[in-house]
Amino acid sequence: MEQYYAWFLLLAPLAATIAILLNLHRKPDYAIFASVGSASVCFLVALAVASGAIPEPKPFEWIAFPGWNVDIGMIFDPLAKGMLLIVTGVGLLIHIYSIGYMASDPSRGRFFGGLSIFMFSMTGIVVSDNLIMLFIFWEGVGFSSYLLIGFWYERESAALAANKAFVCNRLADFGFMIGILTLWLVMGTVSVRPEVVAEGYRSSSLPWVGSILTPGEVETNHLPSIPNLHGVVPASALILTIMVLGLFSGCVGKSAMFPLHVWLPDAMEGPTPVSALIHAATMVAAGVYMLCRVYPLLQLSATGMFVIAFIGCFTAIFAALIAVQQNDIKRILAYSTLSQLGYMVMAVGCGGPDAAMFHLCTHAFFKALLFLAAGSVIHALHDEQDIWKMGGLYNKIPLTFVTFAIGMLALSGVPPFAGFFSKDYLLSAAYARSPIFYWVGVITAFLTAFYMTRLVVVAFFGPPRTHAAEHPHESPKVMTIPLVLLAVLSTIGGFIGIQSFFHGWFLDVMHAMIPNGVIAPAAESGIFLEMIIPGALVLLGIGSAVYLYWGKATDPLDIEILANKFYFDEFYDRSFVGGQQRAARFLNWIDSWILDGLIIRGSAYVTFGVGEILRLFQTGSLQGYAFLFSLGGILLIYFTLFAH
Amino acid sequence: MNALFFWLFSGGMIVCALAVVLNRNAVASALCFTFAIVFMAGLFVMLSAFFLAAVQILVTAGAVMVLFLFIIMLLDLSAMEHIPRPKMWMGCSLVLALGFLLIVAKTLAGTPQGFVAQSSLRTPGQIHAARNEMETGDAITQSEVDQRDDTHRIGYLLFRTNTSNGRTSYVAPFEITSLLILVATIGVIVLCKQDERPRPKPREEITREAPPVEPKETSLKT
Amino acid sequence: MFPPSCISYLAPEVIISLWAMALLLLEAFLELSPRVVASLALAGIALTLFITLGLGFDTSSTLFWGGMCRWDGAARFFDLFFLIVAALVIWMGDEAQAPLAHGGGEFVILPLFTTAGLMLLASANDFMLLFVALELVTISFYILVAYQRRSLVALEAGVKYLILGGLSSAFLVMGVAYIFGLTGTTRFDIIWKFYHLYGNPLTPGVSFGLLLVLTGVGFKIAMVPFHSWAPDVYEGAPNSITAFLSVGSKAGGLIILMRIVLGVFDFPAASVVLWIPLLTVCAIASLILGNFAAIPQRNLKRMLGYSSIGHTGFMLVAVIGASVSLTGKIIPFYTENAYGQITVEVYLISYLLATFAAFIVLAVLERRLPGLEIHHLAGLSQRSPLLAATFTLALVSMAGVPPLSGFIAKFYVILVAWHQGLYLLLGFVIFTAIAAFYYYLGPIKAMYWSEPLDETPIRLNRATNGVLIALIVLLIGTGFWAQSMFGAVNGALLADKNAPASAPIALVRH
Amino acid sequence: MEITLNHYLAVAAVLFVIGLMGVVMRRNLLIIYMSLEMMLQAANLTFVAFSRFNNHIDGQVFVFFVITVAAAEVSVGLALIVALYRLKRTTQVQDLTTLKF
Amino acid sequence: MSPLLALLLFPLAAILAIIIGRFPARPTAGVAAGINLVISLGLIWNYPAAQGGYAYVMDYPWVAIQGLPSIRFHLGADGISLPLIFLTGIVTLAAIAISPANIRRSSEYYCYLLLMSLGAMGAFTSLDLFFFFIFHDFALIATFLLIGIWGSQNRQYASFQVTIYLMTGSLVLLTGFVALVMALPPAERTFDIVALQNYITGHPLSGSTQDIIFLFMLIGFGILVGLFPFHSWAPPGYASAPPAAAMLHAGILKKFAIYGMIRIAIPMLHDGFNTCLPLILALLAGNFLYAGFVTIAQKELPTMIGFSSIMHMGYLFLGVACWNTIGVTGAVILMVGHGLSAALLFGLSGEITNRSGENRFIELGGLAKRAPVLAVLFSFASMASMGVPGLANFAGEIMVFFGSFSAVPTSSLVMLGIPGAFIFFGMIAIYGTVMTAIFQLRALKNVFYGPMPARYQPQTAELGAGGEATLPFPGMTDTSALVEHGPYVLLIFASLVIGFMPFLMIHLVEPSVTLLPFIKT
Repeated sequence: MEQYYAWFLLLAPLAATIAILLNLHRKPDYAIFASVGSASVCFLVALAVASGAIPEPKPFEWIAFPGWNVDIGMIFDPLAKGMLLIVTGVGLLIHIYSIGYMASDPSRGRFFGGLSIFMFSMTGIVVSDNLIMLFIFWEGVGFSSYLLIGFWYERESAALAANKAFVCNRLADFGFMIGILTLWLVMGTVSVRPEVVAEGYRSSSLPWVGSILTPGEVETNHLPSIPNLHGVVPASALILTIMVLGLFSGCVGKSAMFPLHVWLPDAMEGPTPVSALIHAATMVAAGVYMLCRVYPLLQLSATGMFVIAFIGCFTAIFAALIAVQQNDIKRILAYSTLSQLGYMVMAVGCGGPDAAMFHLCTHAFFKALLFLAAGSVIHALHDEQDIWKMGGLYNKIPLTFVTFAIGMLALSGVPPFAGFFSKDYLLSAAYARSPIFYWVGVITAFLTAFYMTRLVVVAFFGPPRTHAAEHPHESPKVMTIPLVLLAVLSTIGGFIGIQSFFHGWFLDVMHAMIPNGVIAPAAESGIFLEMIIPGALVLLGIGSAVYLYWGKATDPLDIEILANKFYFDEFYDRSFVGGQQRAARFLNWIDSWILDGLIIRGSAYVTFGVGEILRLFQTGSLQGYAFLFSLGGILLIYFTLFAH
Repeated sequence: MNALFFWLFSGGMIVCALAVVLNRNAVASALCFTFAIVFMAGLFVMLSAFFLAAVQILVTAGAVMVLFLFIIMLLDLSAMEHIPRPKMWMGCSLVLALGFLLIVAKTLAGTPQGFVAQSSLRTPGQIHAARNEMETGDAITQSEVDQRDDTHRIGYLLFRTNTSNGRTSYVAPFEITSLLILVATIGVIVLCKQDERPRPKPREEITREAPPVEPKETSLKT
Repeated sequence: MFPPSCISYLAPEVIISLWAMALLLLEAFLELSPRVVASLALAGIALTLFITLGLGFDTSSTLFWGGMCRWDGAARFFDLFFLIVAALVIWMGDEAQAPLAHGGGEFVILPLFTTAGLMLLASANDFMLLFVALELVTISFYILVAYQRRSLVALEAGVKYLILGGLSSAFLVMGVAYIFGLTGTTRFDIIWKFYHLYGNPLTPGVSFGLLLVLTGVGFKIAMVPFHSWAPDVYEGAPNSITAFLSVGSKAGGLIILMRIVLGVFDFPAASVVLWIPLLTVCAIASLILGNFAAIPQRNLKRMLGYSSIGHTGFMLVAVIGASVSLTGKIIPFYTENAYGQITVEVYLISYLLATFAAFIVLAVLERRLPGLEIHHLAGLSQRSPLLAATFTLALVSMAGVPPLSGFIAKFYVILVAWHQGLYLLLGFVIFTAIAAFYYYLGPIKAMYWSEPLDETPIRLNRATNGVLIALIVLLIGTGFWAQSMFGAVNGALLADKNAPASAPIALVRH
Repeated sequence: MEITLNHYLAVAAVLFVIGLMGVVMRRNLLIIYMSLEMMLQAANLTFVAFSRFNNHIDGQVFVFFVITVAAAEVSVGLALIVALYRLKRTTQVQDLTTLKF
Repeated sequence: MSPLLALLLFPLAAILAIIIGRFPARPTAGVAAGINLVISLGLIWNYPAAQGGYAYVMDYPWVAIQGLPSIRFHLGADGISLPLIFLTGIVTLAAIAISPANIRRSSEYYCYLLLMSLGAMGAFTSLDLFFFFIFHDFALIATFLLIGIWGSQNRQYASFQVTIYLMTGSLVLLTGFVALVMALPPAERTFDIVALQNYITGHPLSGSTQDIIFLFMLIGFGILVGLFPFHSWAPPGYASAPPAAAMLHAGILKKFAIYGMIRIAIPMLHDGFNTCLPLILALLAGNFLYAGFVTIAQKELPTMIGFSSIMHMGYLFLGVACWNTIGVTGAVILMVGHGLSAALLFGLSGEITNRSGENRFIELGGLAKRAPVLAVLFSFASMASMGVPGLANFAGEIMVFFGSFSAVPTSSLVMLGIPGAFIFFGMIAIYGTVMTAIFQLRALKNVFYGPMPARYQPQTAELGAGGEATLPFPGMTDTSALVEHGPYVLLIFASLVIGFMPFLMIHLVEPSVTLLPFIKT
């Protein structure tokens, strides 16, 4: 019987969603009950799963063709278990927090419906045992984030942000789907279970796959032996590279990597709990989670791995730079999220998926904390988000301040908070791949400390700069309790053995699938590189920020290019969106004037014209008729008799 | 001698025919037509169709043309021929005429003359046998031809009732012709019957009228 | 005397002529009202129909009346066809059209004579009979077209028909003269023997004669370039007569054409050199002119006139298909040749149904609408759904939309054309069938979409309702259950002169 | 000079053509009708010529019918023209162009 | 007798009852459609899905003329047609249900709807080319009248264009059919699909014949389905059509062509298909890219939906062109999915247009506030069309993608040097989902989200509490009556069932697809 319990992970939030959709959206209190209840059920089941009390359920066949099976099944390995706990745990806390945060919104029933469908999709991603199922829930996550970002749909900006998020995700999923399909071509399976992949890998490859490669590549790419990370796979193994990049493309969209990072800051148009849940702790982490899920496959392409590492690294510093000059409290956090995700992706690309997962967990704690605390601040100030309109809050909303500060320290990587350990572990993984990644990472850490300190100093210290900031009020208990819990997790997150939990498992998987596959060795770079340099730079960042911003009423730095996010939005608007619009208008012109106008209407007019001309023969004159009659007859006779 | 009469009759006929077409006066045209018919009757005589020559003069020249003349006089058409002849239609008709004559000329030039020359049968005996076999209507020997005149032969063909062996008899068309004449009679009555309706409106006001059964105005076709 | 059996074959024509003459006398002396005359005429047609149905036929050529007539499947079919046409015309003339003035009995009696002429045409075996019968038809049509002699339009139509009809007769007679002169006879069966038994070549003189004859026939079936009377006369003539012209005269011309093309001059030399190129050109011209020039028309009768030219084109395709294949080989008579014949006949049946459906509606409407332009039909569907439905179905059937009988007709034309490899013609058939939609859909638009100017419902009497419903049922029924039409034309073929006397031909499997 | 069949045929053709010209070029309906009659007579001449040279009397029978039919046709045609004249006071074809296009 | 006959007789009986019996039109039509839906479900339930092949066969000689191809009244259904029969049933019911009860000339209106449904039903159940063709064709006349009488804006032009264009297509198609039948030796000629298939399997036609005939059919079917250069009838037509007619046409009738490709063109003319494959692929890429971009440029809701439905034909063609089990099954499932979503979109866009009196994006906005239920329904429809998982379209699309990636390149593709063409066009198809997202989301945003246009802002300040009457779009307020939204819910429900449980459909479809000639696994 217990094999069915696992389905509650999916059924509970789905049931809540359906109930809210059908009726409960009119009764917010019941909706909240259903939604929070389902989240609790999920968390409880997740705990049971993590403890091993609930086994994997029997998968059922969803699509079955010869050569292509998609089952709906669950995989409960350490990776999934850990992620499941985080998703459901943080999710539950955010549900609870939302009760307070959304208390005054009349359509909160709908909001909780959105949260529930998000929970459904997100747990689905985590437990998926194959990529199609993962893709299904992946899309579901995109859809629910669309709903939640666009929650205040009356605002033009919110509606646009929702669209942007969905379209960016779709664009990425375009690549992701190609990746999945290529994977299927190569492996003959879409399962992510290590044993199945390994089996498919050995028997792999439809015979004609090579036909899209050049002949030379076909020879080298018949995969007689199993390659590993360290250079066995030639970089010209185009199809494998396509596969890896395709899979990574999914991550680029979901985790908002450069160049599809633009949707995430805009997504802050949603209510703050949504930002916390989706755009900090869980959904954006799904990309990283997915990469870790398919990590053994990623290693088939060295090029792919390098691209992953490079994009991650670039996003990390790029977003951190932008964050330095943002003024909206949520946007700062959003860019910091981008930056941290860049870290994680870089770690995956550098061969440290365990480090990435470790950082993912700790980041979930403190970023959720930061967002929720920021929400609390916003709530306290009646929807004020500009940090330059805050100030002097530290003693007026002390609990929020303390939790926010803990989050900030954790994010900055100050020991002994969670972020310190995970980030150091991650940096050492990067160092193992290439010192350049390491150094960029360290600089990013400096920047992180800098902008977070800037945020805290400007928002919480100094004189209150607006009327609202003079009389804030502390949030209700239902909001602060999650804050406290998350603060505790952010503090101790580095000590509870998450890292070794994942590390061991990854080693197992790698060995199971690819005998000589390797992940980066843990903490081999030495204490100096791992702890001292980052620590020093973090302190330097904090110090410089305090020095620059303490007591200032305006921003002493004014770097326009950073404040304008490197003009990426404008660039995309002009180039891609504008180009697409122009192409669309051009083709529409062709369609309506050439195809429909000239050809279709033209032929109709020609028909009418011919009719008009032919009727002119019918002049009504009897002589004319007689003439035509005789002429026709004579011509017919002449040509019939004498023409040949 | 033969040639002389031929040219005389045919020349006269063609001149008269041209006069019919070219003359502006309808009465003169009709008279010319009568003369043309008379010349044609001459040609008929030359072709030893004596009966038809007589019929031609009696019926066509005597009855039909008189009818024409009668109508021309009745309708008083003299005023109508002062409109100049349309040059365009003259040109057109000339084109037609030349075209048709060209075709006839080429046809006649390329065709052996007559059925006898056309047929693959050559000797008189063969022809006779073939005619008998082909159940041609008037399959009689040359001597019989010499003995009977054309009136006899026509009458025989028209009215004979012995049609065994599929022999031809033209009694059917003859009967139908009577039907046809009956129809023509009805037609003339129907078309020219005077009824009690008032005289037609003056010419300018006449528009397209609805059928007489239920008089009402219909719109003019544009 | 004639053998009795021959008399029986002639019975339909004889009975109907005698009946017509008797009616003339009765009308004159008893002063019967036109309604009564029409009923009596219909009774006569019913009687003739009954007798004709009872006449059988076999494959061997049955000549009678001095070799003037031939009785075969086609003659029987066309006799029946013309009788039905006549019945509808007479009924229309009396019932659906304006009530006839007293003493207007000729209007219902003359069609009987016309029908007699048409029936004689159907079984003609001699140019002499053909000419006389044709003239009987033509002269009675002169009278019928111009019957409304108070109407200038009718008179104009009558005069145009008269002059052009006379012209075509002159061409025909000239052509017959050449054929007679160069083959030695006017009888079809003997001419056939002249070529088939003695293997004589086709000389230009005979071809010339044949082409002149074709001019006369082309006039009857309104084939381009001899079509020019059709739109004008259709527009000017009374509705029932327009329908008569459009169906009866066309069918009469077609049966002559089939007798000459398929029954007499059916050897490769004639068909390859003469018929196929000539009829192909004419068919294409008819298809294009008829269907394209109809598009801008606003007057419904005129539009139907042009469309009838187009239909001539479609039927000619079937005739060509029946002729011989383009390779010049003689096709065995009862295979491909027969398809073309029955296709023509099926086309005629569907054309009869659609044309009469359309013209009965027009006849009914003529008295109730200010005119017969398309825009006068506005909102007809609300004033009288039945009239609108009938007219729609008629047009849609002519357009060739399934499942109406017109579709079956076009479908078999396409089938035959493809079968015989007439790809060029096929292309034009399809092309013009598409163009035809433009004008067939226009009146439907007016009837169904536009709002009526005059809301009063149009009431029809019971007989009209019944006939319209019957036509609707037949239009749909013969289309959907196509076998019924093929059953009707089963064996309705020209006599096969090669075949020994044998059992009746059956093409339709049951 | 021997008068052959072709001579007669040619003369008949010329007569036919003159009739045709009359039909196309004249405007008076009566003259047009006369021209039509002339075309028929040309055909008659052809028939008689063929009949003579083929030694078949059938052609003459045909001519007999043609003459009869033509007479009937003429009577109907003239009646029609008279009816037209009564209504419209014209026998000119150019006045008969109400029905066109 | 076959139960399939009942599917044809019920609409016919309803039409007769409405015309002759003067039964109330809407209930009668609704009952007939409902019965048909129930019957179609029963047929699916009863169908021996595991072995596939034709069931419920009835075969009756119809026209038999010695020497000419015979026509038979041959009905039958298999796993490929049953989903479409079901689709016809459900969309007809929905189309009748969403039609306004007080529409003018209602009896005619419902008769024409039933006639369209009857045509589709007949085409999908016929196993004879002749009936297959004529059933489809007379539905076109009903379409003509529906657009012409009850259409909106540009109805005159649109109805003429649609009818003449589609009639052109069907005539080309008919020529193809005739050519196919006539290409056989005389003794074997028949219009019976099964007999034809049996013969052709043993005696394939020569290559060039196949090429020409296939080209005819491709153009004919292409016009009927709106394949790329032949699509321009669809957007104006659908934009002007009454919603119910657009639902029926876009939802059902258009599928006729794809069904014909699967049933007739490709199995019987496989060499021709192989030759034309590069052309088909190029054209369907046109459907994706060209129609996709054109859709983005549309400024009105109905036209946009019209173009989007053209674009989605690309998936169907791609699935069919793969000609492997996955792809064809996917295409069949996607036909159902697209039928449901297109019906939804057209119905809802009609609803929006009717209620608000507007269909231009620029004039609309923020309607979700006024009509939340409509917004939810429309979102479902959009999501279905975008291929969001959980709805039927996704299941079909993903199968088409997998089908295209696993399709073995044909000799023609190899000769052209593009053996990877299927993969390439599969990628284009996947990109299609991105384009769909772009325009569907834009539509959703422009109609339902964002602020209302300024001129519609309620003037509550001036009117006080009783300002209800001055609310913009007075018709927009939801009544949340089931009658009003029930049809849409029904369609969404069907789509969800298939989307969540595609294996139901696969079990039904796949065995029959496997039986198709030349099909690859």
